[in-house]
Amino acid sequence: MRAFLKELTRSQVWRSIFRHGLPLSNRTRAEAVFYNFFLHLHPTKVRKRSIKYTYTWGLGGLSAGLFIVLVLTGALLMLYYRPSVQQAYNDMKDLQFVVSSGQFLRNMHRWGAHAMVAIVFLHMMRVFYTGSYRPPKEFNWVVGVVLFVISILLSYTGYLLPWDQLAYWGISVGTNMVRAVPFGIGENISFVLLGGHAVGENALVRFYVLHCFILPVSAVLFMGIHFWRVRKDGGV
Amino acid sequence: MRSLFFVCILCALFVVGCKGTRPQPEEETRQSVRVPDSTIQPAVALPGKTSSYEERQGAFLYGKYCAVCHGQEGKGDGFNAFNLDPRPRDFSDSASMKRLSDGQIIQTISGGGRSVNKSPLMPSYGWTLSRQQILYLADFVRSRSTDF
Amino acid sequence: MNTLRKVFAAVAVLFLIVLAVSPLKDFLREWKRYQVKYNTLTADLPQRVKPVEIGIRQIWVEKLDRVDRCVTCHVGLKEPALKNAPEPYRTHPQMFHDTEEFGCTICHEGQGAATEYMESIGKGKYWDRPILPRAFMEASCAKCHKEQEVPGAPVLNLGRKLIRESNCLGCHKIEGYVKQWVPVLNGVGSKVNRAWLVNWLKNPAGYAPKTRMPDFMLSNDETNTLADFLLSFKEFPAPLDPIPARLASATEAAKAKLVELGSTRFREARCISCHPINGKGGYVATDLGKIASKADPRWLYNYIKNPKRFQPGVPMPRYRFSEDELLGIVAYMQSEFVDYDMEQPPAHTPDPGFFEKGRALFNKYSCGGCHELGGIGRAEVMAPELTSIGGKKLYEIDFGKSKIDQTLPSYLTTKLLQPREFSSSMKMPKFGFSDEQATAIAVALLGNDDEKIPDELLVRPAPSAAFVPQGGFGKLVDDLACFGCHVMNGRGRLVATDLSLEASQAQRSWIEGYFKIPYSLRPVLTERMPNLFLQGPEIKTLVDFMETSFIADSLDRDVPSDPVTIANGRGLYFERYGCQGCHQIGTKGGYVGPPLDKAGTRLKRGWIFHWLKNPQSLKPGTIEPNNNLPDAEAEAITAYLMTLK
Amino acid sequence: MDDSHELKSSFSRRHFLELIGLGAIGVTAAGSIVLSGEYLSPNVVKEAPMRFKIGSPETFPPGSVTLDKDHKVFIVRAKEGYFYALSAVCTHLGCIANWKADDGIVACPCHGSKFDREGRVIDGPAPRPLQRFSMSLDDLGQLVVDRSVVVGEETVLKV
Amino acid sequence: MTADFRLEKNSDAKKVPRRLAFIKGRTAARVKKSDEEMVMTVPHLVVREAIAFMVMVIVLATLSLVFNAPLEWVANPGHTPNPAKAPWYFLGLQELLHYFPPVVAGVVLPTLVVLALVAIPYFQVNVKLEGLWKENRRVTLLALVGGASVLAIVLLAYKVYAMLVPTVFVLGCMLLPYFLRRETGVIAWLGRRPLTWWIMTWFVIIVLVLTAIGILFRGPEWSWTWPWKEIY
Repeated sequence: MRAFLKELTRSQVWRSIFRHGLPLSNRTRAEAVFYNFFLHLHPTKVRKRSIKYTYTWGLGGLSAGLFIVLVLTGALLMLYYRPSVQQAYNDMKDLQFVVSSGQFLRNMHRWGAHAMVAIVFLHMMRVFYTGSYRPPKEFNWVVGVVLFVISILLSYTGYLLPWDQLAYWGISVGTNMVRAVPFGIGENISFVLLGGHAVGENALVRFYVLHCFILPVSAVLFMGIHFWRVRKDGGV
Repeated sequence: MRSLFFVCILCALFVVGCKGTRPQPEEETRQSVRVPDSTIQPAVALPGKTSSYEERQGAFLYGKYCAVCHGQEGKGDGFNAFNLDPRPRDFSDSASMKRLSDGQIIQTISGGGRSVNKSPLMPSYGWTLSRQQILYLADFVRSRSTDF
Repeated sequence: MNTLRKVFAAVAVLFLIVLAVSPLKDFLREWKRYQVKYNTLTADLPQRVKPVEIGIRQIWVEKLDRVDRCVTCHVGLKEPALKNAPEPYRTHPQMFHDTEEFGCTICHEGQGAATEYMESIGKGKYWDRPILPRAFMEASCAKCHKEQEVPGAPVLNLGRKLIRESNCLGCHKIEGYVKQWVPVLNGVGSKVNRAWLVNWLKNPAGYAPKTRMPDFMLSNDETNTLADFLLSFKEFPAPLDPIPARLASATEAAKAKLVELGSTRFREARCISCHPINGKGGYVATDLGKIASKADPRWLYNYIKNPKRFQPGVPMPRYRFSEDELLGIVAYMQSEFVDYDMEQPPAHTPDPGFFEKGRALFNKYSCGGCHELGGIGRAEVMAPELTSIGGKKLYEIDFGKSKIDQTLPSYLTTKLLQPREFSSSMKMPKFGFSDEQATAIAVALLGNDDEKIPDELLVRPAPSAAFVPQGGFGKLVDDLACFGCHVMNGRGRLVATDLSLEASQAQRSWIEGYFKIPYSLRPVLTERMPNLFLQGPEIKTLVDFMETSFIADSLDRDVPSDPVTIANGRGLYFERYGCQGCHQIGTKGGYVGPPLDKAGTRLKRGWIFHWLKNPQSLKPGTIEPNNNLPDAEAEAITAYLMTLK
Repeated sequence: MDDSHELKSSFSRRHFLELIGLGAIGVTAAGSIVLSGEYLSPNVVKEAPMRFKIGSPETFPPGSVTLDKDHKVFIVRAKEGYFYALSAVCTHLGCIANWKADDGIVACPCHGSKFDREGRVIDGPAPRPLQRFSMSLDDLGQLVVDRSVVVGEETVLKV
Repeated sequence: MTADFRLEKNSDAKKVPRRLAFIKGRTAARVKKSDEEMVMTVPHLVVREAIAFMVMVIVLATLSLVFNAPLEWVANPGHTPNPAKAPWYFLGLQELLHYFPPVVAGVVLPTLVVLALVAIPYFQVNVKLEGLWKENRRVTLLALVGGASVLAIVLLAYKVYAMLVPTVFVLGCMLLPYFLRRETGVIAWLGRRPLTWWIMTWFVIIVLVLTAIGILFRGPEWSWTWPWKEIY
């Protein structure tokens, strides 16, 4: 068994995939950070002080983690969901009653989405109170604000999709706030957003596309910038 | 890997079972089975609400087509019975009803008395009533004799 | 670092455990236990029952866009061996509709998608169509069956009839119903006396047990004001003729003679076919048991003389009474139908503003919705429309402080029985329905659903025929109010015969004779044809029209009348088909059907032939069986019957 | 699972803990994949039922072949009056075959397979005769076809 | 700029790989000290991240196992529930709409908030992190009381007690160190807070209070309802 593992880890195929050995010595550990796509966001070494949980409370990392959970559960949910007025609600019922683990995934997605809004807000507060937005990280703060807005919009657009009373009227109330923008601009924004004058089939499809494609892609883009900046400005 | 996974599931079951975070399945079953009828019954009680759909259909058809001769209770004493010779059958007479098979009853209703070599005074309803209606009637007629 | 390792290991194991609970929860779903139990239950049965394969089962009804998973637990719906098994395994009753074709929730309601008990019966928190209690099941028939009489749904039919007869239309808008005739109140001040009116308003059923007038639960003040208001309308649209002075000045002996004549005519005219006397008799018209204590004799005299002059549209015939006969009937009523126990209301001085206040009350209770009075129509604020009441969501219902079951059926039933249960400010009157009647009406209302049913599944009502007979016949039909009891070409109320094919059925001479002296073919019935005392020319007009209009050439048929055929027919009548079981000839035979004594002079041969071939095609719902006779046999029996003169 | 150099050192407590931690994560990951597989395979599908009613026998005149499009099945009534149900799905590549009344054959539009009214292959690439499904009469005298039960060529329903 | 950045001459790749410059002076506090103790990212940071992630998933999964995501009646455009509430994170905004004209509450205020958030790092005043009362105590007091009075008048005019009470509370906390000078303890700590800190704290408290009111205390017709009263 051990001989086999040894052979395996030394084979050309294995080494073409993993360019570093098992991270058991400082050399291989550093290599892991260099060569691993997921780890290379981190420096090879970090300050001992900054890895304490109480230093940042890990809120940024948790937001990213939640985003991953939401993407995974969301992708699975999309397989059983059809964004149409006739079907959306029935599909939710199917998820609840007949799909294996369907209710669990939906719960994860729903509660995760709420948690995301809260945690991103807390992250922002942490950054403010620790003064971590000061130069040269001013712009990264701005990116963070954009990400905060995106995560609220993600949660908001997802709110309509179950097509129940809660969703329908929650969105109706929300979009009516947009109408308050003066000079007819609000009317137009709301018209374009809903694809009509009231929440209906068009609105559902639009929110679906926003929720499943446009907003997540923008979020990933801004998260890339955000992480890159953190790293460049000397963060973990 | 899979067997290990299921071992872990079992562990999880044990842990969860101890903590009681899940509603006890056994209890739930008993509750849901035992929900008394009254919760889904109206405030108003209908007479004969316990009778099944088939019985009500049978009773309705019997009342319309049969009772004039065979009597409301099936005792062969309808208001028209006294004009008939032989008298209509008494369905509450379990001794004679026992000798009749379901098939014979259905045949008599469908084909009339003549089709079972009995009095032609019993008309045939095979072309008037549907097969389904005749089945309801046969069941209803059968239910007139109690100790079958 | 070591602590970190411990934490890491512990958290990872917890991570694994928590994530493993979710499939476990799935694995222990409620329905699975039902299926396992089904298999153990059926394994013990003497009959061989196929065990169910564990898994969610469903009926998908594409045309109704429904998915019903009830069959996941109700696995034995089609298994005859489980006829007496406990729920959820009991066999489903054999129905006209197959469960696999229509699913479950289209009739039973509840949540078809659900696989848990509480959710599936719709008692979960967020389902607006909970399962229909068994007593209300027939409401679901009405989703597709929009026809007048739904086969196999007596409760629904009763409910619809009650809605029509109780004139719910007076206050509510309900599509598919038409308003019934109700007395017009113009001139009511000269028709009735105050004592009666006050008693009537307070408790209509106390005066006439079969009345359709509901109890508005008026207070004493309201009753008095309303009575004052109504009594102020003394003018009739047409002037009342005075009662000939003879009645007042007549001697006792002459009076007795008049009463005698009136009593005879009252019987001959068969008034009780329509009018009950103290609750006994017909149900179509007003109770006459205490009429003398209610109506002014002058009004009675005028009304019987020409009912439509004072009550346009009333389904009462204008009898061809002579003046003596009219006087006699009024005198007879005056002497016979008195309410000696009538309570005299206490003396009362009208409120100076009684007219305005009374008018307001009249409006408040929407009296104008049913009764016409000086052009005052329906109240402006109407009661809720009931066209789609069955689709009302639970969260839209205000149960007030009532403690009843929070379901739509119990809401409707309670509302019908105790109209002011949910809020004392409601205006709905009390109709005095029995529990069964209230349930039936609730069933019919629940059937008024907004459910979208595909067109091919709908059973529409027969288009209501707007048959308006013209000419002399039309005038007579109107005058004699034939539509009150007879249906002609789809119009009218079916108390007696449908006359649409009368001339194909009966011979002219017989009809003429029947108009002169009506007799009943079926003595068991209460409702009988009244003697209208028609004149020769009137009868001729009626029969002439029938001969041209109420006839179908397709029912004409020549039938051989040779002795062999007749003998053959006689044999078939008595020996093979046992017709004497129900029909009398001479004094022998049953009296379920009409006697055939003089069939040869009464009926036409074509009619007899076609009737024998298929009775239900000529009179839907008749209990005369279809014997599937070959033409030759039908001809033979016809030939025999035509010899009975 | 280890570098040879590390393996020589004693299997210490901390390695054990690491192994447990990583193992649990591994099991969870693997379990999640299994679960996802479970999630992805639907427990219910909206498809026409395998057992269905097609009406009373009188609606099919003797000698007729009727295609039930919804259920992809030919209801064949022989001249002698008995019934059988043939699958309308061509055994070649699953196209829906048609009944050619003029020639008295079942022909597949895709690759020209031809079958006789018993479902036997006459011509074309079809490898097997058309499947024959079980037929029965229910309590109310309605014909019932069960596509989940395939019967032999000799099985017919006599009414 | 030269004061802010210092080139690292002996750049030791093994110790601090690929770092070219240190930032100093007007920088984040932690950058100032450059010679801290360092640990390897793998495993120290990665394991902690994994633990944090797993704990989060555990909490989330437990929550998901116990509480089902809400699914109410199917949408019915013909019947508005009473009260009709937006998602919880917008309830603060919805609460504002209850008080102010739509343009103010729905457009002006949110826009200002976002702009203010964006502008935070560009405020020079904020960078010094100096206590509110360090210099110009009189002027600060006058400005503070003046500004607060204007705000209070506006809030009173619209009867926005939900905002007025937290505002007065925060103002009180701000003024405490002015009147009660302490060297240690809470009051001293408050005294060291800079202006931006106060503004942000005031904002956060307002958001929390409004959102909490929107979630918990609003019943039919958006009237004040205690959360323990059942809403039909």
